[in-house]
Amino acid sequence: MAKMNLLQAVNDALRLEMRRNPDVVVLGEDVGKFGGVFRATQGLFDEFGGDRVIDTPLAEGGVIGAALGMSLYGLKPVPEIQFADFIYPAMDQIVNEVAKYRYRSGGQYACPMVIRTPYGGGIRGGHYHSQSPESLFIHTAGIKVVVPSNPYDAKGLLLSAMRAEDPILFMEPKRIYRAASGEVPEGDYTVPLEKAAVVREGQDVTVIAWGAMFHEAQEAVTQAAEQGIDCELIDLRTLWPVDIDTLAASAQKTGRVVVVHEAARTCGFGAEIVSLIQERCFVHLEAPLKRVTGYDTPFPYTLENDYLPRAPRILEGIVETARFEP
Amino acid sequence: MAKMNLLQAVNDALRLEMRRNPDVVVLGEDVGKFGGVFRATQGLFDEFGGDRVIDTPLAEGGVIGAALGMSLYGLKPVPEIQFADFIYPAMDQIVNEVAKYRYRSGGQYACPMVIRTPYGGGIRGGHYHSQSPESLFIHTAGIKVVVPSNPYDAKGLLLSAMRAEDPILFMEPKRIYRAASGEVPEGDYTVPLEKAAVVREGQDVTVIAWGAMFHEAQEAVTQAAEQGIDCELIDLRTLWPVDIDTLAASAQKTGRVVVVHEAARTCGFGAEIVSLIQERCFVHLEAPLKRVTGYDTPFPYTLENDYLPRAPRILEGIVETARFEP
Amino acid sequence: MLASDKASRDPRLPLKPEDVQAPDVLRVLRPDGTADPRHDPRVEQKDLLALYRLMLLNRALDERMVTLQRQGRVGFYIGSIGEEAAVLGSAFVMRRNDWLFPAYREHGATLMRGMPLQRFLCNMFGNREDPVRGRQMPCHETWAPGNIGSISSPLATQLPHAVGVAWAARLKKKDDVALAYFGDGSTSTNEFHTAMNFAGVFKVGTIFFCRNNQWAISVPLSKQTASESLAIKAQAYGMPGVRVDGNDLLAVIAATRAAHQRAREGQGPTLVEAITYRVRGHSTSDDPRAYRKDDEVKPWEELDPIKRLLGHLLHLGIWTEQEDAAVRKDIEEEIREATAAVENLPPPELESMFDDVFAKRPWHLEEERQQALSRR
Amino acid sequence: MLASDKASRDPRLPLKPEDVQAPDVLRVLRPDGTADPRHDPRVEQKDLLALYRLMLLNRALDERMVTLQRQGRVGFYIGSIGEEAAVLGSAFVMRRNDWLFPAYREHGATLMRGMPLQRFLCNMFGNREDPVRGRQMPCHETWAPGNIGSISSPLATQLPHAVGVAWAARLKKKDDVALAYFGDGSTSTNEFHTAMNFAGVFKVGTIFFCRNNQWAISVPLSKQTASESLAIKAQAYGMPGVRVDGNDLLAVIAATRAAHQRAREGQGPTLVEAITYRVRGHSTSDDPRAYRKDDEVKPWEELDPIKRLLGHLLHLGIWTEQEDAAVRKDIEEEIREATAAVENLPPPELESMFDDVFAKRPWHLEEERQQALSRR
Ligand SMILES: Cc1ncc(C[n+]2csc(CCOP(=O)(O)OP(=O)(O)O)c2C)c(N)n1
Ligand SMILES: Cc1ncc(C[n+]2csc(CCOP(=O)(O)OP(=O)(O)O)c2C)c(N)n1
Ligand SMILES: [Mg+2]
Ligand SMILES: [Mg+2]
Repeated sequence: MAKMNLLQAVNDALRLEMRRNPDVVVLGEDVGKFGGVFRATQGLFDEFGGDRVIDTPLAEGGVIGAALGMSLYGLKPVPEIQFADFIYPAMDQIVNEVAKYRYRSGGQYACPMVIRTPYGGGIRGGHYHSQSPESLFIHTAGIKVVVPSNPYDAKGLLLSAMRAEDPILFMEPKRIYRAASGEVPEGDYTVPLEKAAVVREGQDVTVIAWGAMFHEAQEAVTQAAEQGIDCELIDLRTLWPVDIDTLAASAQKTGRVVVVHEAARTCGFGAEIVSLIQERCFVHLEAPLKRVTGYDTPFPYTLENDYLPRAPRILEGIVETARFEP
Repeated sequence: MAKMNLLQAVNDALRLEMRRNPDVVVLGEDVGKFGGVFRATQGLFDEFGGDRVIDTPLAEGGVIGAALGMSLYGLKPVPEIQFADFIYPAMDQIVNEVAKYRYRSGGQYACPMVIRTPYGGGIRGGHYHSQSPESLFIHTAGIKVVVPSNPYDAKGLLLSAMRAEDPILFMEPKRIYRAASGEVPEGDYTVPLEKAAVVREGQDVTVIAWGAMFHEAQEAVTQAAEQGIDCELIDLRTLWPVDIDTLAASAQKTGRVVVVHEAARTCGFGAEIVSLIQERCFVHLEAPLKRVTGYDTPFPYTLENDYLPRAPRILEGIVETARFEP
Repeated sequence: MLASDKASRDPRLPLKPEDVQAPDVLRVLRPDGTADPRHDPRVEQKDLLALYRLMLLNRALDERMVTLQRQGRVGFYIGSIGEEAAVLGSAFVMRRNDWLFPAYREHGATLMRGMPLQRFLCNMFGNREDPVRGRQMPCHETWAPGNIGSISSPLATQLPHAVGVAWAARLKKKDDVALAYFGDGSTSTNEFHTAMNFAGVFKVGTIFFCRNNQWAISVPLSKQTASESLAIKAQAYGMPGVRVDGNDLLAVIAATRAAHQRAREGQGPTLVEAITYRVRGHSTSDDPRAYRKDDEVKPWEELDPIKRLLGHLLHLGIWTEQEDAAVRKDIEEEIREATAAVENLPPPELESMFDDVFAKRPWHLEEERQQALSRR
Repeated sequence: MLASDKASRDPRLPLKPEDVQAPDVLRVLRPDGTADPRHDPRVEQKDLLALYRLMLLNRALDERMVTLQRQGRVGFYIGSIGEEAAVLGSAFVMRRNDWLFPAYREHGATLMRGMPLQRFLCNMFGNREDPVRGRQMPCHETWAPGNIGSISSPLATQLPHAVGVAWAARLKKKDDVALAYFGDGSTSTNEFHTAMNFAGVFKVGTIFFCRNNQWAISVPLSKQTASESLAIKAQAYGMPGVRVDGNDLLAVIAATRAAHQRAREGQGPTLVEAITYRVRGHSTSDDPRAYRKDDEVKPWEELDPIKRLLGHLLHLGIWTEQEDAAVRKDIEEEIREATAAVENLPPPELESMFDDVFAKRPWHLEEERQQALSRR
């Protein structure tokens, strides 16, 4: 075991897998000598050389498009999009190409890859260094979406992702790159994809979160406990395909659900979770399913802490949901 | 009054507004001499000339980006994306630029425009001539989304859109470009944005639809009536901002809701509608809110009629929802 | 101070057949049927005859499919009439281990690389034996055994894939080359720029093969770019750009060979601009009379690549008019038989719709599949 | 056959200061402080002095903001140290009715076009008087009264906007010109290609002004493109591309003037490559020692644009060392005062977060606003 923060855990996973699998290549803007603007790829260029740790020209569509070709040829590319906010120039390649390649070729080809990207607010990044676009990709058939909330999961999920057969969007909560730290095994291990973690069991309200907001939710859950509200706290880890059994079981037990995310509310992933749960657990529900989310505005700079659904707002949502009487 | 199909209604609106407002320009691939691959802009080149009806090079991002600049300068651009499936090369311009320009400039600038695009399946178009990407844009703060289902609305809504102060994505259901036909006033009139139409009042189940699927829903509603199920049928017309009052009032009355869309289910706009309604009408609900939608696969060619949520599947959803007993 | 100051033709005018005779355009086949010995790629006679037969097959197939589409038997068709030399000449140069990324007109290349005609036709009908399982429109065939990439409607998206493949080959110490086809209109796309730039920077073995057929649906080349030529765009990426008479099979082979050799030897990518002309509509959905005059088309029809190769074969004395008539009849028959064999195959099974989204079906697709099946 | 066959420098090597002396690079200021009369734009003396002062202000502002950022008083800063001549020389040419689309280093241009220093600083603090209402990061100022477009982090997205503005002007029978700034790295983006191509085809009055500072964060120019130069990329779009010594204020003015004249007169767009060097880190978030050696930087510091202009002013005898020292002190004071005046202004009001998403607040934003306010 070693103490690592989330960034180090990502870096460790990349290094281990590159040692284990010579087909893994890392590519993106500034990922080489510099080791990435957040230093997630630090040291990889020195260890594996410029053929496997590749600084690309400034074009996200080229990064993903070339990665697709590499993948067809049998490499396992791990492209990085420097900030999730800059993923749109690659949108066509991701949505129309990567996600559909297996399907549209009748299964003749596949293009597994792990697209890593730091996402989310809370680092004073304003409109373009704060976005959480996960729901756009969840809506896209053919790509999976994974978000770790702690170093242990980050390493184990990333290792799983790099061994998976499908394209995966691996979104890293940059706000807690350094703040989230903990014990992480030094060698190889995996955390299963498509399994949520029930981090706290409880009887009254199910609270669902992921990434950086998981920690806000956790804080709110602790405070709720002080008010006598016993929450079940779920960290999704894989957003899609979501671990529906865990969600449904919990919602059936508590009958009350709060979903938290920092993306804008409208058509955010919260809406899908709400819909899935009410479809499955209707008769068990004792309160409206509650969403506590970012607002439907671009992500603001100065007021970012008001924009983000932080613990106090989540607590409010929990209390409202717990107290709801039809 | 004149008999027009939906395509002619769109064409008529464009022509009328170009006559009325010299600042309106139409631009896109093949919109000029050819009049568009669906002929929506037919005759405009001849009437208004190449300065106002502009064939562009083959780059959707350039079409939208240039339109933004034109809008800043005081023109009212009406760019066309030839198929909604090809909107992704313009994703960055739409999501990061057009939608945020007013906000991020502190209101110093605005870039109203109407982005027209044919969308949806049912024309044997396979993966890339069938998509319904509305939810990606509904998730994006700063752009409105409008979808007509008939010629009268198409003309009236498009005229409203071209006079609005915000960027609007105007999605045209190409499957019914010619099939939907009806009486349309010949001169100027508008249909209000952000107002749904209650096309049929009913007591048992609220059915919500738009675009081409509205007609499938209507057929299902008629068949349901034969089985004694009295549906309230709502045509959204503007998807976002959605006419929440109309939806909530209807859901409160019926307590049972079916939402229909052809986009894939997961994170489709149906999820948002479900969430909004259950947040507002929880105590009135007598059955789970039901989504009848496209499947979570890329849009298939041969099996498109199985993919689309056509009347029989909608009817099934209506019956299931009507009969649901907690 | 100006980087560009040499006199040249006005890019705002359409290309004329005479322009193909410009000194910077590689030509081999002369009007009299002889080959310019300076550039003749010296293709073996049996290959020449095979290529000629394939051009005829390609042409006959295109004509037949358009007819089937008109008869409502096929949903859509997009072919390469008049562009067969560009497609087949370039594909001919590529080795078995090389990769091809077609746009959507290169069915001849797919057949050359081993896709059986019947399987190709299954794709036309989108039936159960369609290699892409009826999922895409006709003319979006995929044939992995021939290293043919998956065809996508969004234009030019295959260009960075061809870069990635050639790049990966180099990283794996192979000399495999990847060739991507695209049209003149596609040079305006994001992906053209990105793929060319990446290929230039990383010196990968990709051949960018542009079928400059001078139209993008209704938009003529002169409205697509103001550059002097398409080949000149290569300079922006530090790679050579070559122009070739795209209706001249031998010239196409010669130009592609040079590019192929560069690629194989690690000298990097090449842009090949094959000048040709789209003598028909864009696809079965198009009617070109709405935007261009027939008399613009006529002179290009004179340069028909099949006629020109036939002239050469006759000149060489390795082919006769009688053989020609016979083989054309054979081909018609071959297509008719293959069509008859597959036209009535059943559509894909409903449950197949839920396969291949992912390697394994997750719960939600399993659920949707069950629902769909229960409805049957 | 090859479109590109002339010998040239290897684009895989970094540019050296000597390269700026190449014959195709426009220079005016000579090492001895004289101006090359062949290209001297003959700027009026009062304008020269004003430009010099603005360069000093720009430099001092950059230095000061970096300090404030280190002290935690400002969240982020990105400046133009060493690139002032490129920014200010080009902006100087633009008329009041023209439009500027900055990347994010052109604060000097914004100030030149009338944004009060205090308002600019309000943007640094993201406070209530920030013209963009605290919504964007520092250095994303907007100033509509000066026809300065809104700054966006996504690179090069402003390029098609500049095309659209110039195009619209022409459609409205105006001769307004739009100039867009961007970096060398940004030439790899989708939008560079698209905007250049549209501008070329429609011959719009846009000036593409590339600050080639040779770095894109940690990625050097040599890894960004394999082309011989950036200016040469203009050929791909049928427009002239010019190279200019970007640290030479007079040369930048001369080159931009020529481009401006073309634009105004309906002759179309120009690409200007201003060769300069990013002598500091990319922004306050960067540490360049992680990827480049200091001794690469040194020779470029010798070419500092302020030093060079000062040499010229002294040579002309219109400026003295004493005046120089005094004005530098004034500027420090001006910045200090302006900072003090705005640093403690309150943040934007919570409810302002819900404005300007649309022209009017729809129900959902009204609802969210109410919820947010009730929580206060
Ligand atoms: C991204 C994208 N935009 C628009 C289209 C619609 N479209 C299909 S083919 C075509 C013209 C293509 O022209 P070109 O690249 O010259 O190829 P050609 O068909 O002439 O071979 C257009 C605009 C598309 N398929 N993809
Ligand atoms: C689309 C996009 N991708 C990535 C980034 C992250 N990024 C910010 S600045 C920068 C380098 C820009 O280099 P260049 O264009 O040369 O401009 P310079 O900063 O040198 O002036 C990068 C990669 C971004 N802002 N936008
Ligand atoms: Mg073409
Ligand atoms: Mg730079």
